[in-house]
Amino acid sequence: MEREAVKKMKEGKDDVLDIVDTTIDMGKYVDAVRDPGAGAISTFIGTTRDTFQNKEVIELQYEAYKPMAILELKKICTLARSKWSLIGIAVAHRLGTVPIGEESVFIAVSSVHRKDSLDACQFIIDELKARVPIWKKEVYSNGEVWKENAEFLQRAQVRS
Amino acid sequence: MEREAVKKMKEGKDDVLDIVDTTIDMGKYVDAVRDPGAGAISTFIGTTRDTFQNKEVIELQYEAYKPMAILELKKICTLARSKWSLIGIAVAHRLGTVPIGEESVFIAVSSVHRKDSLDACQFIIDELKARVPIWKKEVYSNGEVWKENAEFLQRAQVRS
Amino acid sequence: EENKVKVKVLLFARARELVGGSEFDLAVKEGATTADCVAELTTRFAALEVMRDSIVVALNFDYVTDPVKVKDGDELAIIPPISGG
Amino acid sequence: EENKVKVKVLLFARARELVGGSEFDLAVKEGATTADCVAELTTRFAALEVMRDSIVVALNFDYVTDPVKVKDGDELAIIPPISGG
Repeated sequence: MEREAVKKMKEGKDDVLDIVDTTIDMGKYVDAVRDPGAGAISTFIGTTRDTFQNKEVIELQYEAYKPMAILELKKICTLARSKWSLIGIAVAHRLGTVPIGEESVFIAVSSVHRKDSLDACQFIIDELKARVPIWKKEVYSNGEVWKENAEFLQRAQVRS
Repeated sequence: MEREAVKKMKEGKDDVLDIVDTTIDMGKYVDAVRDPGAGAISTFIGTTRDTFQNKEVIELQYEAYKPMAILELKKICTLARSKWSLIGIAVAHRLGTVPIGEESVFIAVSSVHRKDSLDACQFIIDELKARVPIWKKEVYSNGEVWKENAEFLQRAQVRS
Repeated sequence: EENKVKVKVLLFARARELVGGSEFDLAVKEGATTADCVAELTTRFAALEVMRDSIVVALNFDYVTDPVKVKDGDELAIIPPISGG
Repeated sequence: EENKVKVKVLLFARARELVGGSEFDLAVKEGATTADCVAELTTRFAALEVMRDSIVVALNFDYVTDPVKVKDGDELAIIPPISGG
């Protein structure tokens, strides 16, 4: 049993990856990566903005290709763990209508030393924007538009 | 009154800097930097670790030179705002006995675009460790030691 | 009649709105590739033409760039430029 | 008797423990600097000698490196290596 505990510690905690339809409970995901061996937890919170190029955004709607989104998130976590020494990773993305100022995405990463979780957190949000199949529509008073992440377009260009 | 609101938005929110004696209410500080114009909130959570160089840590105690600590934090915020485009900054540091796994420090930074808050968050924790007069004592089963941040020692060497 | 392969096609976001549906079955000739499926789709749904250059596809939950032969029961997703985060 | 300047001295962390006190008044000669104050302190509290090379001081809430002349009522803090975060 002691051996099990040591093994678990060395491998880190299981990744927690959620696609949710309601408000993101940030405390839950911070707790999911919290660990007595961790000295640092870095988080990134994506929040919805009220303006885009001076146009007032009334509402935002998210949709996802859920099973693939979870698989892509899992790949990102595996990549991140290969680059940095991490303990826990949690990622939650909200779908449906997200009111202005609320969280659309939350990432929490824990590590023994802070540089690992800080860099990994940045990497995970960059990768999420480049490859996780989730879409956002911005609704304005005079129309609506499906947004396109520059990070995805750049990578698509390299691919083709 | 509308002019006031625009002025406020352009200047960003007031910095929220706290030295507290109890658990850090992270939600409170996230809300303090939350803004309808913000697309990103980056946070850093310093948590107390159970081991240092294989010695089991029983307890951690923090103390601060409070007025100077707040002034140094304010200088760090001003520096960060001069380097990046930021909306809100909140920093809270806990004093006294902090149980293993709990937060000793919390930093939240909001910005329109994520790169600003991610980089600023890393800068603020690095600067905090180098110049904010706060001390930590680690208590082991067989002794205790006042820790010394490498970031402070490096800078002290440059100074002298 | 020649052998057909039945692929499940999923449409998202702008592609879903242009087509007016999120999921349907596509029957293609045996040996057909993901590229053939996309060509077939854009023929069937002319509305998709406007975004043809920006379409990326995923086969069974993996992005594919070079044409890959599809099998019966495969899931082919039309991935318009993403905007998560 | 020559004029004296009274400085409020604050001690933290290891310095506080070595001295056995966190705050006291130090009277130094007029014209004395922060360096003179530290010298006076380490003379008075021999226990501080062990950490003399790592002591940094702050005068009225600002780090000072080069010796600065102290004034009556100044607050001089002995800052052992910090460890916040």
